[in-house]
Amino acid sequence: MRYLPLTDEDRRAMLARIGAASVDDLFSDVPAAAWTAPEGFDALPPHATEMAVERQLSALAARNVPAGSVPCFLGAGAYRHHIPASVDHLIQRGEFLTAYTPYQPEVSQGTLQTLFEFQTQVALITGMEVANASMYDAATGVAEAAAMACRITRRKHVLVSGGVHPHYGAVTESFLRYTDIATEVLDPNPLGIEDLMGRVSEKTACVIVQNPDFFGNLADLSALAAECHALGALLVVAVAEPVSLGLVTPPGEMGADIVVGEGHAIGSPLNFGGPGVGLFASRKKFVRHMPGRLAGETVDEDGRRGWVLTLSTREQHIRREKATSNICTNSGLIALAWTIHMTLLGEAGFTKLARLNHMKAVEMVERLEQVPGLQVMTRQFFNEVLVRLPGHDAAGIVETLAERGILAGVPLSRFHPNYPELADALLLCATETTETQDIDALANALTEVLR
Amino acid sequence: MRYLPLTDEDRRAMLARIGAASVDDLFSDVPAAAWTAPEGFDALPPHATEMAVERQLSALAARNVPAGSVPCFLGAGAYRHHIPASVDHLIQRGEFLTAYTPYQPEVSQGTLQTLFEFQTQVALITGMEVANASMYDAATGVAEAAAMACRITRRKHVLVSGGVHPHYGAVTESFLRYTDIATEVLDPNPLGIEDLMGRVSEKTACVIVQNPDFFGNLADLSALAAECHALGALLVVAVAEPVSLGLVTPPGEMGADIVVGEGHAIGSPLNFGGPGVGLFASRKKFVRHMPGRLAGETVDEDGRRGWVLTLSTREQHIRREKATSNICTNSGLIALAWTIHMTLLGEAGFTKLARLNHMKAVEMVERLEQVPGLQVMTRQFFNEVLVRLPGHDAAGIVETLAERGILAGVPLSRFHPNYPELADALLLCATETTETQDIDALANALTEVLR
Amino acid sequence: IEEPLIFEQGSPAKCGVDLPDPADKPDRLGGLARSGAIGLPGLSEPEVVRHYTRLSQKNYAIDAGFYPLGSCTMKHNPRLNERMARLPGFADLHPFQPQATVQGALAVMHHLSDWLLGLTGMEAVALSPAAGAHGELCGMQAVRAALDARGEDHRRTVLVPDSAHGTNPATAALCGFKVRGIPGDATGRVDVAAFKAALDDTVAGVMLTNPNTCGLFERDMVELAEAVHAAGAYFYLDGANFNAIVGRVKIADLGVDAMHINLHKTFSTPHGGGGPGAGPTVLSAALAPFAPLPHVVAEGDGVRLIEHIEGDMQPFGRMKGFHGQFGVFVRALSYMMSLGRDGLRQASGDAVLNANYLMARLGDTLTASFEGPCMHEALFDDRFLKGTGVSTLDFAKAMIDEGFHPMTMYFPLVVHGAMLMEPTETESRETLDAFCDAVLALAAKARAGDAAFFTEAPRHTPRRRLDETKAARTPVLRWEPPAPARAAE
Amino acid sequence: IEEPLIFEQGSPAKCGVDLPDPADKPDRLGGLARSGAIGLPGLSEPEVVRHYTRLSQKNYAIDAGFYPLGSCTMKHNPRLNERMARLPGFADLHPFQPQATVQGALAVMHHLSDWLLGLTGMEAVALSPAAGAHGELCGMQAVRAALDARGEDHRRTVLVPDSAHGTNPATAALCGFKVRGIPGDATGRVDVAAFKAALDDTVAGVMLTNPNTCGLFERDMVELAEAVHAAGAYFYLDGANFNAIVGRVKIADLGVDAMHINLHKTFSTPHGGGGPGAGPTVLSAALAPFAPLPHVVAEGDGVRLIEHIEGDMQPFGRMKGFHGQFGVFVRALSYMMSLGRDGLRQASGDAVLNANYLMARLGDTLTASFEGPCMHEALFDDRFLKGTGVSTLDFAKAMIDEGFHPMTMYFPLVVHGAMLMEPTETESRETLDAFCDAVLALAAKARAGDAAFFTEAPRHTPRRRLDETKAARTPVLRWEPPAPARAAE
Repeated sequence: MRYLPLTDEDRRAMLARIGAASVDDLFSDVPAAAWTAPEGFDALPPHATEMAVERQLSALAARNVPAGSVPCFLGAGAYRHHIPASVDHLIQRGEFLTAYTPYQPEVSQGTLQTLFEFQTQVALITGMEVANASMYDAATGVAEAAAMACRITRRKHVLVSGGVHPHYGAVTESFLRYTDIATEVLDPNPLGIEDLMGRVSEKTACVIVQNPDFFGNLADLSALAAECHALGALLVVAVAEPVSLGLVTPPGEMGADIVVGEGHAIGSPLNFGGPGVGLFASRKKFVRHMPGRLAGETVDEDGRRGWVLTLSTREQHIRREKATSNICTNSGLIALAWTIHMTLLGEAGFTKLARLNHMKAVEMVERLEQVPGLQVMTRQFFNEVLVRLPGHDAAGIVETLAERGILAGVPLSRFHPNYPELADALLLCATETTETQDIDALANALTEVLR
Repeated sequence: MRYLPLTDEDRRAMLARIGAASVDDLFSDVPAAAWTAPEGFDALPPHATEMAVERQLSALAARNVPAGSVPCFLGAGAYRHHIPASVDHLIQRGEFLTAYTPYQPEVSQGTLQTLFEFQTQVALITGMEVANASMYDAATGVAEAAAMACRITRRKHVLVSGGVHPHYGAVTESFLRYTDIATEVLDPNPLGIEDLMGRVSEKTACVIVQNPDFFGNLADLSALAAECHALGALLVVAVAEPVSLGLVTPPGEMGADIVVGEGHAIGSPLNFGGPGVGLFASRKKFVRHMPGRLAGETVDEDGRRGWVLTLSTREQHIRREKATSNICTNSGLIALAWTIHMTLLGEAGFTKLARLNHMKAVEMVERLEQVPGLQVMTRQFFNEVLVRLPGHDAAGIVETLAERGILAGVPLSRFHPNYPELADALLLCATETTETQDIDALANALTEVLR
Repeated sequence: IEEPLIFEQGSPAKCGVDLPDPADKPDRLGGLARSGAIGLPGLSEPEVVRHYTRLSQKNYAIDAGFYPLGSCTMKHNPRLNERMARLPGFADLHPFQPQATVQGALAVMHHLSDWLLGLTGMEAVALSPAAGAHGELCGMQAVRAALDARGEDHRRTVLVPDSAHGTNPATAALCGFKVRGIPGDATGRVDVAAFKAALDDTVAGVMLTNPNTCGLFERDMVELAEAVHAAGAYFYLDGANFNAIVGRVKIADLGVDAMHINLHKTFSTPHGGGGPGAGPTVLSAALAPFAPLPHVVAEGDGVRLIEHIEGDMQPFGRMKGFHGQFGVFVRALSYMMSLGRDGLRQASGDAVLNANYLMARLGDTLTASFEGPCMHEALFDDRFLKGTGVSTLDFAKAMIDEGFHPMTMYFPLVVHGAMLMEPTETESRETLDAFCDAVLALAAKARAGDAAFFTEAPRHTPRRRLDETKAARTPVLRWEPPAPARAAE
Repeated sequence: IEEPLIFEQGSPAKCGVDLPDPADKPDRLGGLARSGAIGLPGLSEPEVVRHYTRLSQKNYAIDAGFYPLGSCTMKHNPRLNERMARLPGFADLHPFQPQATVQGALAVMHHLSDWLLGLTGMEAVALSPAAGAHGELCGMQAVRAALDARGEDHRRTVLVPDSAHGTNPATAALCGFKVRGIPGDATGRVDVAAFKAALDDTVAGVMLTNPNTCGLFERDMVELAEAVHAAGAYFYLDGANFNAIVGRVKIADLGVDAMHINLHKTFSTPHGGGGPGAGPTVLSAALAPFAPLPHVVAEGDGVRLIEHIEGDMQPFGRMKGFHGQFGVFVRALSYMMSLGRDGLRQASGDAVLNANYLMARLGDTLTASFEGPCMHEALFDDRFLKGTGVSTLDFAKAMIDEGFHPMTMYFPLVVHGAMLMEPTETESRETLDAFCDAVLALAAKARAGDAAFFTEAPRHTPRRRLDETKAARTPVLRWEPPAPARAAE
């Protein structure tokens, strides 16, 4: 078998050195009761050639419709951007791909310096002072941010806006369910209108909002931040589309205390939604309450600048049940892809990419506003908007258009099946990969099916 | 522009340091007459984004039918094998991909050791004593072998069997056309029958044969080798399908003096026929007459084993018009892919792969022998055979089957349009990638169209 | 060769990506446009490629050498898996495409589930946890949900052996449990008497690692599980060391209620310098109803993704945005298909054989902490260094100069100066021998009194030992522009 | 870290590839089955990946640092080009598929032709030559064919400047020509008077490199070409240095009859440690009829590949199996499309600017061989090392220890101890400055009398200086099993 270097001769010689008669003898501590193949085991196939595996998996892949093979307007937390070929080339270098967490800094300076660059980039674009070396994704990052806010404020109430991605809300609720923290997730608010200010109190640990929100609305959060701070609460801002930070006022400038972002859209393909990378930034004074790894600058014995993982006394492998989080493995490679793509973009490219996305969305909206029977609901947006198709089931429309080779957005009913009033609502997104002809195809098809 | 690191500010500062007013000033030696854009220049497109180039080239690629997407029976010098994913991963490492010819051995030991491994592998499988570090491809390798044989024997007549790949013959003729060497290429001999022995004389520098020949026939070359040697001529053997050497008696054991092979089939995809890699091996005593680069073992100042390019006094950059060849750039990366694939295969894998190819071909032949109106002409073969479709134009049949999604071999008329007696002849090949269902599809379709 | 930070290179005028010019339409940002520069640097593509190539060259990795880091299962990462994960039909799928357009992807998830259930004999699997610790959380939240369903809110204690990974107590705490430690016995295993004595009706569950972190199989596991169940509690098995027993041990028959499986360890998806991984959690019939969303179920010819509560399912919630670590699933499935049931069994056998070979070759010189055959890891402590002035850390750093990644140091905590070595099955006997030769030579050197050789190691690395205290005392966690440049802003 | 040869590793029982078992049918080999073992080693996949990863780490490369190797145009290799060449619609095409099934591939060849003709203003292009020297052969064989067509068999001399690449005379010899050298003048260019004096009716053609190998533009090129044509001969331009003038100079108007274009230099397809490249040759109207087969021609909506003589074409033959270096064509086209006509012009400007910047910064310390602005290469000789005991070779080896690949040494032959530096346009000013700082520091060190520092260099490389004499005197060109093992066979 191609991955196993031992030969039968090796095995014999090694067993002799060990003084065991067989490999099975080495498993003598395993109770007889469990020393059998489980049911189902024999149904599993035996080893297969690389050629066969490639053929079978390629056949499965061929049963899917790649988003890039058709006009695609899906967003809702996962955004399709063009990734330069050098990103994937670099992350596949064995020295990055097949290394472990950089616990031995002398032979991990590559990964560590990259994480330090990542942290700086995340801090810069979010307008925050510090950032960690990544979380699993934004959803778990939001949950960790809520817990962190409770640690900082010593309060036990978390308020989640109805404009936060439903998955972020659900994961936060689940994550905190069995702690002594109460999580209140407000109803979805497609128009961006809800009375958060009126609900913050002196018991609130944090208010969690998203910008642009799940429905595409952009908001000025400054007043909310001031209100939170006046009441001793923290403002946590989630960013689902990191490209927006190239054009929109960053949360840090609006007064956010913790910013959580989903980073997959920069550097990584959609991958059916995972793995992603959680961006996690905060004010500097909160850093010892942060979950996750941190790379920090230091010097070596010869006085040369270098990097190490630091402040690990917050982490589970040191503090065990008193740790800030149980997170261990994170998203190193996706963070690396993010960093390389961000470095390729740089100041000029990142801001231009953001403007390009916005202008594509403006073009899409202008065209959709001409479709009879369709209402664009979102007034101020980055690259995604909510539309209504009064009298139509948005999910049905999406399926009809999929049969015609158009991936026509995400129906809200996928997240909120129990809100009949949202059944006609559809999220539509444009990015730099959206062509005018794609927009025309969408608008024409919608015009037809809405007739 | 993404590949150009200089900024306008850099350019200004650098021009100032140089003392030039503009970049154009640096071109002041260019005559005014040529200092204009050529016709056609303005019709060339301006720079394009990576996204746009990817889209345009992908659209062109989509206009082709990949051989692996349909049952494919094409050979005729280009063989489709499965390549392990690690081969392509490794050759894309920047340290291999973006290095130059290893002229500075202290910082090129990776490439040099690999070439030494390549030379050894080539020598072993051909049964020869030494091999060089690669030629462009087999066709140019055969031409160089002919010239080398003339240098060694100081004779001027080259005899090329009609069983040699028509491209090898044509390239050899072209290559030697303007030298004082006469090249005689015999007529195609689909049944492997021709009187080479009777044509060798004391004026013959070399006889060039192929095994298996272009029509798939396997031959024992020992008697021919003896005859050549008796008359002071050399025997040059071409191998178009290197996988055959895992199962068939190697040319070296049959008495070949020079062996030339096409290596692309191991390690590289088809690539529409190029780039390939010419394998080139000979008896040790002829090494100073060899064309191309050689890596050799030596020691460094500290006595440690290392490798260098050697015997370069044969080469053009030292000997100029007296060089053994004008070859400079060769096929380093394709040779690397070959070496890695061969190393993955090893003794066990290489011989098994060869047997697997042969058995697939036997299966194909057994099935084709049942197709009415089809005659299998080749009696002893490795993985390719010639069939006849009496009364039919093979090229037309192939086009018909292509429309049905089967790449049904190569019609001989593609090479020999002026031999009407070959119009019904078709070359068919099977490899380890050929499935029983592919063979069934071919046989069924042929049965239908030959009805 | 020194490599500056990207912030110390280039100029904001440079860009490594060409983009078309945006249309010049009025924006719809509602006045929320960013003002001022972000402060990102600008580099051309050649500079970026070179920068990250050079940084990569400062890393050690499996591709480059032996990486016997205990508890981390650093095995070969086949490139086939990378190629498969990059097929456009997998990599370029949006998570919210209509399900009819992603049937192949849902089939991948379903096949993966079948493999994990077939290999463990368990009842159900939750695919969505993102990593091992996340899988632990899944399992323990399922325990909590089951207890809540039973109305047993007095059960709030979780027993965790002292040798456990730190993630175990941290996870238990996240589920609102109190952690009670269980000591080990002289054989390196859980003290059965102490364990049983701790079982009362306040106990919600037990988190055990098996093979444990001392590299030993908890041979009383079935007895322990029976006691746990008899006490009305649940048995969580930390599957971090599943690589030692995959294809050989029926997890269900050990009495397990939940176990996470690190796809990035046992099933060889690359660690990537710290992730991503995936930690699917298999569940017993008792816990299966509480599995988090989403689920995948075969229906007719296809597979359906269930994202909301249906029928009588009682999920404790959702653990992850979208549908889990799909890209990792593809890689793991590709690996499982390649090795097959027979290959996985061979792999665990070879992993254990390799560890015992290290134990046999090193055990006479280094001090093995416990007796008997080990599983896939060999544990030593620092008694052999006593009086040499060389610490476990020093010894590890000296190994780096010999061309090897060190073993895990100072873990598990239950032995002094621990050295935990996990060779995995993808290392050859030649590599193991070269490693043992080097370690034995170092041990001889240490005992010969050459302490300075160790305390000054490593010497041949891009950096020598780094000052971790300084890093923690005055944390510098991001680049800041130098003061004069800031003033000029 | 030492890395043994594959033949010194593994065992024949190991295999890095799994294959299905062949059917067990009677063979049809006619008794020609191989007997006995081949002698190949056996390694598992993990061992192979590690072996070649470690070997790669012993190489210097553009991705890792500055590579100012004169005459080699070591520029950035965009990974986009690699990705495009690997699209199954390009990589997985058999050369003899019916043409209807490869229209996209033939369109690639046709687009590439359009680019090369558009950039040179020439009449026709032969795509099939495999490399620069092969392209030279193409051009000179076309010259020979044209002469033969004219019946001028007395023209058998080719003029080649003394500064030419060795491939030029070697190529001329292959075409049955005698080579006559032409000296250079004091400005580093061809001596016009000597050149004209050599032109008589035995001259078949001239092979000139422009920009020449001294890094200078042959400013009298048009005059020379007119003289060549007046003498009834043909003008071959060696296009190795096309990168200096692409997008700026109309090759046709220089009076050129044939020029090869190294796609792997000017158009950035990677060198791969020694190839593959591609050397398409553009031809004037006078030589176009003699272009070798195959040709690609647009017909209707499609493109047709012509593999045999049609109509009045008079090809001198065929240069290459199949249809040329298609994989290289895709990469070059991807690069041309990316830079576009404006980008290519910018690139040649930047390449020349960078070279002149090196000249400006180094010219006061190192000895520039000739005056005036250079093109894309800066040529120095070893006068500045006179009396220091340091040779050009020593100086080059010391550069390696500074982290840079050396420049080209001892070429061109027309100056003493030549150092030819070609920075290319893809290097930043920061890199050039770092390089110049290092070179100037080395020059100061050499003149300060520290010769040993140079003669002992390099020190920090996988190997120190290698014994090339030993390698050539007693050539060891392949691994042989050690004697005892052989006896045991």
